[in-house]
Amino acid sequence: MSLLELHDLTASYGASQALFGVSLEIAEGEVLALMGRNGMGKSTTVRCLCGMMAAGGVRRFAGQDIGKLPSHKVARLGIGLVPEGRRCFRDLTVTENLIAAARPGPWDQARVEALFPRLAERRTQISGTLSGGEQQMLAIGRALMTNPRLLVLDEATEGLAPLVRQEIWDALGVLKRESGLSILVVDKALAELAQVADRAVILERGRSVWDGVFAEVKGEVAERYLGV
Amino acid sequence: MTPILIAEQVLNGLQSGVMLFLMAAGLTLIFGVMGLINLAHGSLYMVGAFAAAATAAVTGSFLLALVAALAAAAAAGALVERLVIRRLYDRDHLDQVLATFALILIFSEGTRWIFGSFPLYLDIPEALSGPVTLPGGIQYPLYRLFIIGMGLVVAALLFWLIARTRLGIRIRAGENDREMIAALGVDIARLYTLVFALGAALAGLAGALVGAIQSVQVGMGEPVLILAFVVIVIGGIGSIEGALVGAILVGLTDTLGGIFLPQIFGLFMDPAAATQTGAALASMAIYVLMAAVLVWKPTGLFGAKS
Amino acid sequence: MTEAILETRGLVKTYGALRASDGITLDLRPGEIHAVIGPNGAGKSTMIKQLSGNIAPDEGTVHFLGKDVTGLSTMARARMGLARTFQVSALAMEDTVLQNAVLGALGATSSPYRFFRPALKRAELRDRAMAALERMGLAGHAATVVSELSHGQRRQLEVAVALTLQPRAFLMDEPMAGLGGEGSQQLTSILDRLRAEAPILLIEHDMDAVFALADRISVLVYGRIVATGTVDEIRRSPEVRDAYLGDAE
Amino acid sequence: EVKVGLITTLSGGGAGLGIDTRDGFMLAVEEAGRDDLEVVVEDDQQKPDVAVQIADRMIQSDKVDLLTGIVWSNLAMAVVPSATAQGLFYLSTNAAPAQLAGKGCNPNYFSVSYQNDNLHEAAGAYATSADFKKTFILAPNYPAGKDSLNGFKRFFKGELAGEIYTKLGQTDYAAEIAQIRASGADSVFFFLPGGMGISFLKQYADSGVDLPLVGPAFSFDQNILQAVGDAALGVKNTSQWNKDLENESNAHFVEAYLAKYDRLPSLYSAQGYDTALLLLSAMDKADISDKDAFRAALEAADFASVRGEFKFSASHHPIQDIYVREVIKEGDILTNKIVGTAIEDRGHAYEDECKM
Amino acid sequence: MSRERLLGAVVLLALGLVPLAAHLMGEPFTITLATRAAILALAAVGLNIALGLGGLVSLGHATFFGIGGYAMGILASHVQNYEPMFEWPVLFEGSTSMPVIWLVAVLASALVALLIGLLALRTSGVYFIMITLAFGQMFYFFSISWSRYGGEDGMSIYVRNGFPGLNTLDPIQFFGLCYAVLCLVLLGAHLLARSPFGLALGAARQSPDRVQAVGLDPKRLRLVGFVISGAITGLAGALFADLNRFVSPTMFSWQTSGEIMVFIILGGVGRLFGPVVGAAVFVMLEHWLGDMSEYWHIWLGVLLLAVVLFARGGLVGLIAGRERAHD
Ligand SMILES: Nc1ncnc2c1ncn2[C@@H]1O[C@H](COP(=O)(O)OP(=O)(O)OP(=O)(O)O)[C@@H](O)[C@H]1O
Ligand SMILES: Nc1ncnc2c1ncn2[C@@H]1O[C@H](COP(=O)(O)OP(=O)(O)OP(=O)(O)O)[C@@H](O)[C@H]1O
Ligand SMILES: [Mg+2]
Ligand SMILES: [Mg+2]
Repeated sequence: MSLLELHDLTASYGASQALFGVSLEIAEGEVLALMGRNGMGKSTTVRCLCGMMAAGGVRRFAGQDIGKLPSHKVARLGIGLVPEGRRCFRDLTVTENLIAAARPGPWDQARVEALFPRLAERRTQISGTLSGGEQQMLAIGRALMTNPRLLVLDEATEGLAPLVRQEIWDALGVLKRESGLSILVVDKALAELAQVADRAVILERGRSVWDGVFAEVKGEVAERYLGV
Repeated sequence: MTPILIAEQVLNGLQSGVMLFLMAAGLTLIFGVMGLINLAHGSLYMVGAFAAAATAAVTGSFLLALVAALAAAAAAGALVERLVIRRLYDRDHLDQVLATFALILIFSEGTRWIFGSFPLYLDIPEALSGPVTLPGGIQYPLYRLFIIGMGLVVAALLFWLIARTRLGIRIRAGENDREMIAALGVDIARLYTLVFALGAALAGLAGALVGAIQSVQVGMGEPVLILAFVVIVIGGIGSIEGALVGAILVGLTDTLGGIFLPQIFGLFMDPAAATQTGAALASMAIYVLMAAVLVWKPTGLFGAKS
Repeated sequence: MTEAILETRGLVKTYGALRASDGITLDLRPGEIHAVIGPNGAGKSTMIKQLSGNIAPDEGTVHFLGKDVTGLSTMARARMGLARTFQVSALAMEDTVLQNAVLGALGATSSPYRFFRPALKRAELRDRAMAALERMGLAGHAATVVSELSHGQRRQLEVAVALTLQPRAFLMDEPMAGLGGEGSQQLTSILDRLRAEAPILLIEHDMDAVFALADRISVLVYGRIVATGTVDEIRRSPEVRDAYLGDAE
Repeated sequence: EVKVGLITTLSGGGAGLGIDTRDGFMLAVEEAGRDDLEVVVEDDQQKPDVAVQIADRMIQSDKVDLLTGIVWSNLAMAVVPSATAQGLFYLSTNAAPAQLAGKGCNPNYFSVSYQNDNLHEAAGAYATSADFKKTFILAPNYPAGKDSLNGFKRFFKGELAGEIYTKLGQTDYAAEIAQIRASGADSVFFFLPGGMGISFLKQYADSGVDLPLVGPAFSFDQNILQAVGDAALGVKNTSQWNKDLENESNAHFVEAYLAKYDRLPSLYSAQGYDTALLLLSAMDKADISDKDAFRAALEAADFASVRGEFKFSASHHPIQDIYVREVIKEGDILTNKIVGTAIEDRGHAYEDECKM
Repeated sequence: MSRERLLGAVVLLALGLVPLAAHLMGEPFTITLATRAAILALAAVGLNIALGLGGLVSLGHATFFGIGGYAMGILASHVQNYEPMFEWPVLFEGSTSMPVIWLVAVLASALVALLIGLLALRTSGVYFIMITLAFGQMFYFFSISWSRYGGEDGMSIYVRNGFPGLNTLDPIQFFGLCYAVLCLVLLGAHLLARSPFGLALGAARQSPDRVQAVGLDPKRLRLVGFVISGAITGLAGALFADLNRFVSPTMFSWQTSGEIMVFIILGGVGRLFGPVVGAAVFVMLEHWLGDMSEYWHIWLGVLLLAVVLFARGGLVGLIAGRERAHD
C-alpha cells in the first residue's frame, strides 16, 4: 500500500490557479523525484501535501485522509519538510532551531551534528547570520529531528557546495537503505537524483504529465519536460 | 537633602521600576515575544483590577481577589485571542493596531457599563499594610516590598519560560515563521492562545496588585500601556532581561527626575518657577530617555532584531 | 597586464572569534569572469558584502576604477558603476517588473528627488529599463507583479536590474541558485555575453556554469584564498578537490 | 420657549462627574415640569475638540439659547469664549477658570459653582486657622494645579515646607511622600483630582506618615470616597456645599436625588441642580429672547439655592461661604460632615480685572 | 478608470456636495462635520505618505498636527492680545491671516519632522513606531506645562482667521477652502506616488538593500518622505485649530496619533482615497453613534473590528478590490 497518495490535486493562489491535477504516489521506503521546469507547481504540490494550502482532490497519508487536517497534524503523522528557501527561524540559535519541533526517534541532535559537523561548530550562533549553505544544512537537520516517515526536500541542495551536496546525496542513500525512510525530493540535478531516486513524477503547468521509473528520465523525456 | 533621603528616593525609583516591570511583564510576552502589537493590553490590566475589586468587595479576601483577577484576565485574553487576534498574526502591524484600538473602546465602555462610572475600592490586605523599618532607618511600606518581590519572581519565571523551555523556543520560532513551525508539527495556534492568555493573566495580576495602591477606574490601563511599551522598547523587544533593565531605568529616571530636576532648577530660579519647569521636564524625561536609547542603540539595550 | 577594475588587498573581517575574511587579496580585470568558489560558510558572501560596501572590513582596502573606495557607502559605489545581485532575491515584491527595472534606471541616470511627472512616463528611464528587460527575456512580463514571478524569473530580474545601471563591474552572488537546467543554460549564455561589457565577479556553486564561464577561478576556504588559476589548474588541484569539489562533475 | 444645551462628560474615565452634573440638573428640570424648557444633552468625551464640535452643533443645528454642563476647565476654555461671543448664555455648573473670571469675563457668562481658586483659598484659610505652621503643598503641573497652589498660598499665613508639581495623571506618589516625610512639615495640602487623589490618599495612609491632610472637596466627593476607603477618614476638606447643609432646599434636594437615582448626591449633582434652579428662576422673570432682561433676571439670582443664600458678584461669580468638612463614616458609607466655615462671603481674586 | 479611482471620485464628490446641499437647506452643522472630515482626511493623507508609501509607521504624527495647531494659536493669540510676538529685529505682531499661518505651520512641522526623522529613522519597525510615539509624548507633556500658551487649558481664538477674498466665518466658505486644500494635496499625493521619488520610496519600503544597490540612499528617501508627510499633517493641524478656533495639548496626544492612523487603516493603507474614506466614515460614525446610546464606544469598537477582520485593504479594499493599482 502507498504511504502517500495524491490524486488529482488542484490549488490556487487567490484568483490564479497553480495546480490543475497533480497525482502521485509514494510507497513505503521509496524515493520519488518530483521534477519540472521553473514555476510548474512543484513547490505548490509540496505545500498542499503538507497541509499548508487548501486544495481540491484526494490527499492520503498512511491510510488516513489528510485533506482536511491542519498542517501541524499532517506533520505529526510523520512528514518532515525541508521547505524551499530554507526558512530557518532566524532569531533562534542553531540548537534551538533543531530542538524546536523535535520528536523522539532515532534522529537526535548528536546524529544530525554527525551528519553536518558544521552545525556543531555553530551551535549557539543565531541562525539568521549563518551562511546560506549552513542554513540549508540546518533546515535539513531540523526536519530530520522530527523523525518523519516521509522526508520532503524542496530544493534542499540549492546553494550547497558540491562536496556537501554530495554528502547529502550520500546521506539520503544511506537513509533510504538503512532506515527505510520514504523521501520526496524536488531537485534539479539529474545526475545526483539518479543515485537515489526510484521513480519520478514530472509536472508541467500544474499537471503531472509523466510518471515512471527514474532511469527512464533521459533522452527525449528529459529534453521535452526539463529542457536538458 | 540628606543621604538617607537620597537612598530612599533611589529605592523608590527601583521599586517603581520593578512595579513597571510587573505591569509590562504580560506585554513582554505578547508584544516582546509573540511580536503582536496589542494596544488592548491596558484593558486586560483594567479587567484584572476590576475583577479583583469586585471579588474583594464580595468576599473580603485579597487572595481570592488575586485569583479572580488572574482568571478574569486570562479568560478575557483567551477569548480575544480566539475571536480576533488569531486572524491577525499574518497581517502587518497596522491591522493589529486598528483591531486592538477597537478592543480598547469595547473593553473600556463595557467595563463602565457593568461597573458604573465611578472608581472602585480595592485595598491592601491587612497583613501587608503599613510601613516597616529598613536598615538605615528608612520607613518603607511593606506592600511595596511585596510588589518588588512579586515583580522579581515574575521576571525570573518569564526568563526561564522564554529562554530555557521548549515552549519558549517554539513561541519565538512561531514569531519568526508561524507557517513553518506548524508545518513541523507544532500546534502553534493553541500555543499562541495559551501564551496570550498567560500574558493577559499577568496583566490582570499586575492590575490587581497595583490597583490596591492606586485608583481602580475605567481608563486606568492606557497610561500603563504606554509606559509598558516604553519599557520593553528600551530594553529591546524579545528580551526579558532587557525589559527588567528598561523598567528599572524608567523607574529611576521618572522618580529621580521628578524629585531632583526641580531642585536643580531651584538653584538659579525662584522656587515656584523652578518646580514648574523642573516638573515639566521631568514629565518628558522618560520619553527623552527612550529616544536617546533608541538613537544610540536602534534595537534597544538588549534587542538583536528589528 | 591590464589595470584591474576592482581590486582588494588584505581584507579582514571577524565575527567574534571567527575570521570570516582572513586577508583576502583579489582582483577583477576588464573583460573577464572571475569566479570565486569555496565551501559553505567560507566567507564568499561576506567578501561580496565588503566589496559592495554593505559591511565595512576590519582591515584591508578595496579599490574600484583605480580609486580607494574602502570608506565609501554602497550607494556611492553603485553610482560609480558597481552593480550587484543578491544571494536571496531582493526586489520590490509589490511592484511590477518594469517598476523594478525603472528603479535601477533611476539610480543610474538621475536624482530620485522629482515629485511630479510619473516615473514610467519618463522616456529616458523607461527605455533603459525595457532594454535591460529585453536582454533578460523579461520584456513580456513587464507588467507582471514581482510576487507572481517564479523563482527563476526573479533571478533573471535581479540581473536585469543590475543591467540598467550599465555598470563597470558586476558582483553576482549565486545567480544560478534555483534555476533549472534550462534556466542555468540561458543565464550562462547571457553572462557569457555580458563580460564584454563589464567584468563579473561570480560566486557560484553550480560547477557546470563556473567551468563553462570562468576565465579565472579563486578558491576561498576559511576566509583565505587558497588557490587562483584557470579552470584547468583548479580542476586538477588536489587540495581544491578535497576541500570543495569532491568528485563532482 | 428656552432650549438648553448641556455638554458634559458621559463616557470614559471622567464620566462620573458628568453624569452627576446631568442628573442634578435634570432633577430640577423634571421637578419644574415646564413644557417651555427643552434640554439637549451631549457627551463631550472629555475632549476639547469634541466639546467645540458639539457646541457648534447645538448652536447651529439645535439653535439652543443657552449652554451649560461642562466639567473641565480646559473644555470650558474651548467652548465658552466663542459661545458667549456668539451671544449665547453660558451657565457654569463647575469649571470656572481665572481667565473667565477676570480679563475674559463676559456679560453672558455666569458661574453658578465658584471660581476655581475658591476651595483652595478656603483650604489656605483653614490651614491658617488650624494653626499649621509649615505646610507641604502639591498639585499636578497644569494650569488648574498652579491656580490651586496660588489660591492656597493667597490665604495661608504659615510657612511652606515644600512645593511640588506632580505629573498630570501620575499614579505613584512614593517619591513625593518621601519628600513630605523628610521635609519637617506639620501638615499637607494637596490638590489631586480624580484617580490621582485616590492613589495619593491610599499610598499616604499606608506610608506611616501621619501629618494632617487638607484638600479641596474634589478628592473627597461622595462618589470618590467609596473608592478611597478608610484612608480618607478624618481628612479635612473644603467645599461650598455639603449634603448636611441645613436649609429647606437642600433637604429636599438630597432626599429627592436619593429617591430618584438611588445614590447620594455629590458636589457636582448639587451644582447641576442649582444651575437649573437659577435658569428656571430667570425664565419666570423674563423671556430669553430679550437678552438684557434675561441677563438681569439671572443676575438677580432669585432662587432657593441648596447652599442657602446665593448672590452673584459683578463678574457673575458667586459670593458665598465656604465650609470645612470632615470625612466620616455613616454606617458603611463614607461621607462628609461640615465642621466649620473656612471663609465667609468669598468672591474671587480677579474681580478687579473684569471690565464689563 | 479603475474601480478604486471611481470610488475615490464618488467619495470626493459626495464630500463636496453634501455640505453644499446642507448649505442650501440651512443646516450649518452638517457643513461643520464635513469640514472636520475634510481636515482630518488631510492629516491622514499626510500620514499616508509616510505610512502607506514609505512603510514608516509613525505613531507620533500628532506632533505635527499639534505644531500646526499651535502655529495658528500662537500667531493669532498675539494679535488677539495685542502683545507682539517679537520686536527684534523687526516688529512682528503675530498674524491672523491663514496663508501666513499655513506657511508657518508647514515650515515648522517640516523642520520638526526633519529633526525627528534624523533621529527616528535610525530605527525601524516597531522601534520606529515607539520612538515617534516618544517624540509625540514629549511635545504633549511640554505643551501641557507651557503656561505661556495656555498649558493644558489650551488657547481660544475668538475669531476665525482670515483668508483674502473669503469670509471664513461663513461655514460653507471655510469648508470650500479646506476642501480645495484637500483636493490639491490629494492631487499632489497622487502624482507623488507615481513620481520617481514615489517609486524609489516605495521600493525602499519593500527592499532597502535593492535601493542601495542601485545607488540610492533609502534613509534619505525616507527622511524626505517623512518631512513631506509631517508638513501636510501640520497644515491640517492649522486648519483644525481654525475650525475649532481653539488649540490644546490634546492635539499632541497619542490618541490623536492613533486616530489619524485609524482613519488610514479603516480606509485602506497606501491607497490614495483611503484616508478620505476613513476620516469621513469615522466622523459620521462618531456623530450617529453618539446619539444612539451612552455606551456608543462599544458599537464603534465593534464596527472597527468588523472592518479589520472582514475587509482586508480597508473600506476602499472592500469596495474596489484588494489589489493596489499598478500602472
Ligand atoms: N505566493 C504566490 N502567489 C501567486 N502565485 C504564486 C505564488 N507562489 C507561486 N505562484 C505561482 O504558482 C506557480 C507554481 O509555482 P511553484 O512555486 O509551485 O513552482 P515550482 O515548480 O516550485 O518552481 P521553481 O522550480 O521555480 O521553484 C507559478 O506560476 C508561480 O508563479
Ligand atoms: N553577523 C554574523 N555573525 C556571526 N557570524 C557570521 C555573521 N555573518 C556571517 N557569519 C559567519 O561567517 C561565515 C561566512 O559566511 P558567508 O555568508 O560569507 O559564507 P559563504 O561563503 O557565502 O557561504 P555559502 O556558500 O553557504 O553562502 C559563516 O560561517 C557565517 O556563519
Ligand atoms: Mg519551487
Ligand atoms: Mg553566501
